[in-house]
Amino acid sequence: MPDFFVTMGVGLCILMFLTLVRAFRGPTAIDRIIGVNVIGTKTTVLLVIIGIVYGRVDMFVDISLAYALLNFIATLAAARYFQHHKELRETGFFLRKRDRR
Amino acid sequence: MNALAGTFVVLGFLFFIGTTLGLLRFPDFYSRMHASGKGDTIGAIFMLLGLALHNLSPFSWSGVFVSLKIVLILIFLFLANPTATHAIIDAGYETGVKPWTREDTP
Amino acid sequence: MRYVFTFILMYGFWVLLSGKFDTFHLALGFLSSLLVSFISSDLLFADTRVGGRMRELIRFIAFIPWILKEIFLAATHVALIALEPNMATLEPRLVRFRTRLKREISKVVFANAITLTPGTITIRISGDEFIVHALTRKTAGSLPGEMEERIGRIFGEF
Amino acid sequence: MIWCFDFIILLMLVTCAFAAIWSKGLLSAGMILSAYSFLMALLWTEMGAVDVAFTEAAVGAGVSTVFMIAVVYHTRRFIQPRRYGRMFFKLMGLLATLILGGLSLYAASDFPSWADPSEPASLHVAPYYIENTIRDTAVPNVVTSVLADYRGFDTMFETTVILTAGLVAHAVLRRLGRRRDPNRKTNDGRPVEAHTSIVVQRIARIMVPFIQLYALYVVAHGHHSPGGGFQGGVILGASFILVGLAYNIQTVLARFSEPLGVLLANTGVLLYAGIGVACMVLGANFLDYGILSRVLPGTSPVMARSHAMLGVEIGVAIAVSAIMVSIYINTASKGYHDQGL
Repeated sequence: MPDFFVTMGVGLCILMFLTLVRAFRGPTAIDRIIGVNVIGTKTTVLLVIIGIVYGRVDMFVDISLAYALLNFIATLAAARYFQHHKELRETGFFLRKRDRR
Repeated sequence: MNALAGTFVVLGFLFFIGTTLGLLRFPDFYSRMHASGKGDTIGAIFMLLGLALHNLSPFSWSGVFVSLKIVLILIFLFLANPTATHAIIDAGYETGVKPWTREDTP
Repeated sequence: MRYVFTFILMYGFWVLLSGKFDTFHLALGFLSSLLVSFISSDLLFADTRVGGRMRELIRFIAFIPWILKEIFLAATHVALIALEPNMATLEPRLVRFRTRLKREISKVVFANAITLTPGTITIRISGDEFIVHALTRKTAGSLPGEMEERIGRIFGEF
Repeated sequence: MIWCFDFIILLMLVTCAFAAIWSKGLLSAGMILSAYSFLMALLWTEMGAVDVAFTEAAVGAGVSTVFMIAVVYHTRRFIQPRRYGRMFFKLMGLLATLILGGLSLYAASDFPSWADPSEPASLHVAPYYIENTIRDTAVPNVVTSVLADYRGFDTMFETTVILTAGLVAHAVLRRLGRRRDPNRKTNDGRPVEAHTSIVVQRIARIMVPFIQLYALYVVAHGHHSPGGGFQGGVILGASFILVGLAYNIQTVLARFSEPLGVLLANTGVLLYAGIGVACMVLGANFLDYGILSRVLPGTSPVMARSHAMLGVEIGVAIAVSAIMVSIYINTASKGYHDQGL
């Protein structure tokens, strides 16, 4: 059974890497925020998996719970930044190339 | 019990794969939010349920408490994830991102 | 009244987290729950009439299996779209509609339920109007639908 | 099989670091650093450093990203290309990096190799701590007993450093006696305060009490599980930051006013030092908790050390949470304490 969980964990790591690709490529900063949010959820799960692999879930589950409670604070801050930003409309940063005038 | 836990974990993993593919392939950020908002929540729920079940299998009272904590993680993710999705998509709408529509493709 | 309810809720949460039943830790939990219910009980319960909430809570718990089933269908749906070779069924659109729900909590539950179920995400709530992003034509047609009815019944509106 | 974890996470970390440097937008760099912190926490857990991982989790997810975004909120988001001397500055940067990197590599060759059983630290100090913690202090978590008891002096000054950071942020950023027009508009004619959806507000209100209780749980159970004063304090501060993000800064100030914050930050450090002074008054060394059994009713010297550690942790938690909230309010509102992120 531990081998099964290690495989799952490594698989989740690979998925995280693919998600990071989205976070790096953008194209907009909002896409990066989505990427980071998804990575946060995957981290929460991965911490529990590592705990099971090491046989000390009671230690690791606390960290995971902290992530579950706090992960959306950063997302919320980023969203609030975008709720209100002066430069975006002026530069047309968010529009696709052919929509820019 | 172990087989059930394994099934749940694999199911969650499949949903995570769906999320990641959607995140990479969808054309605009609104539809990417669909992938991350739903696929991620359900993937995490299934995986954590599987892990909680697995943790019960040599039965002990401390194990029950750890499983309950995993269920708590699940509940908080269930509350927080759609809210985060909503906050991001609201912010994107506010900044004036135009949704991609079928007519746009040449 | 809401102090008492927050305290009970917080103490339950503490026992769940702690899992230790010696006097020292239970006393610490008592003090912590007292502190939290003193600082932020007005956050958890907006109005002071807490008693009538229990029935809503029970109905809400009964609602959870149904919503889980819907989320499962939704996630499968999105995953299948992501797996299609050229994503032919993908026809994103914005939908606006008015809701009949009045109370804030039921609007919030409705918005999160929309976000979690087939191909739709709540973008904005302004007053009664919901703006929703739908992923395909079929899902766009199904709003507000059965879910509004069910949530209205939970929170005693219809 | 475990090396797969190591390999992929390290690869992702390096990619993250490069991406953060390359990215032109400050906000994008901030978000990528947030992902970096997630990966770092995973790496710490995977190496078994659970307490460090917890700190990384609390700080990275709760406060540091919010601080970065709050700072970017008040600066220009994109890097302005420099007009002159670009090549020169780049070459100087390269030179400085090469020299520093070479020196660090040179210094690193003196370190014992990772997890070497014959290095001095694992021959003398670490075995003593591991063998004697339960006998000396009755605390199962060695990290807590090392931080709060054996090395209590270091931790006290670390708390003082945090207090100094908070005071400096306050001194540099706070603008006393000046007010901004509350009805002012941004360039495109919208009100300055961002609107927040009722969904976010309601869910934040449900989450905040649970986050606070969780923070207190982390402080109280530092003896048995990962966590302790610092992590709990950061999480407690993050709960107030969440209130600020869901509503506005006024709401936070109504609960956590500025004088209260300053008072609490100093009280925390004073509590820590006060326990040390109490030991001196009773005739032992500074921070030698065992003597406190004379004051605490019904405790042996061992249990007195355990309880005094809890007191110290509570002091750290009070100070850290007050400072985190104060830094957030100051950076988010540019020191005006009216509106902001």
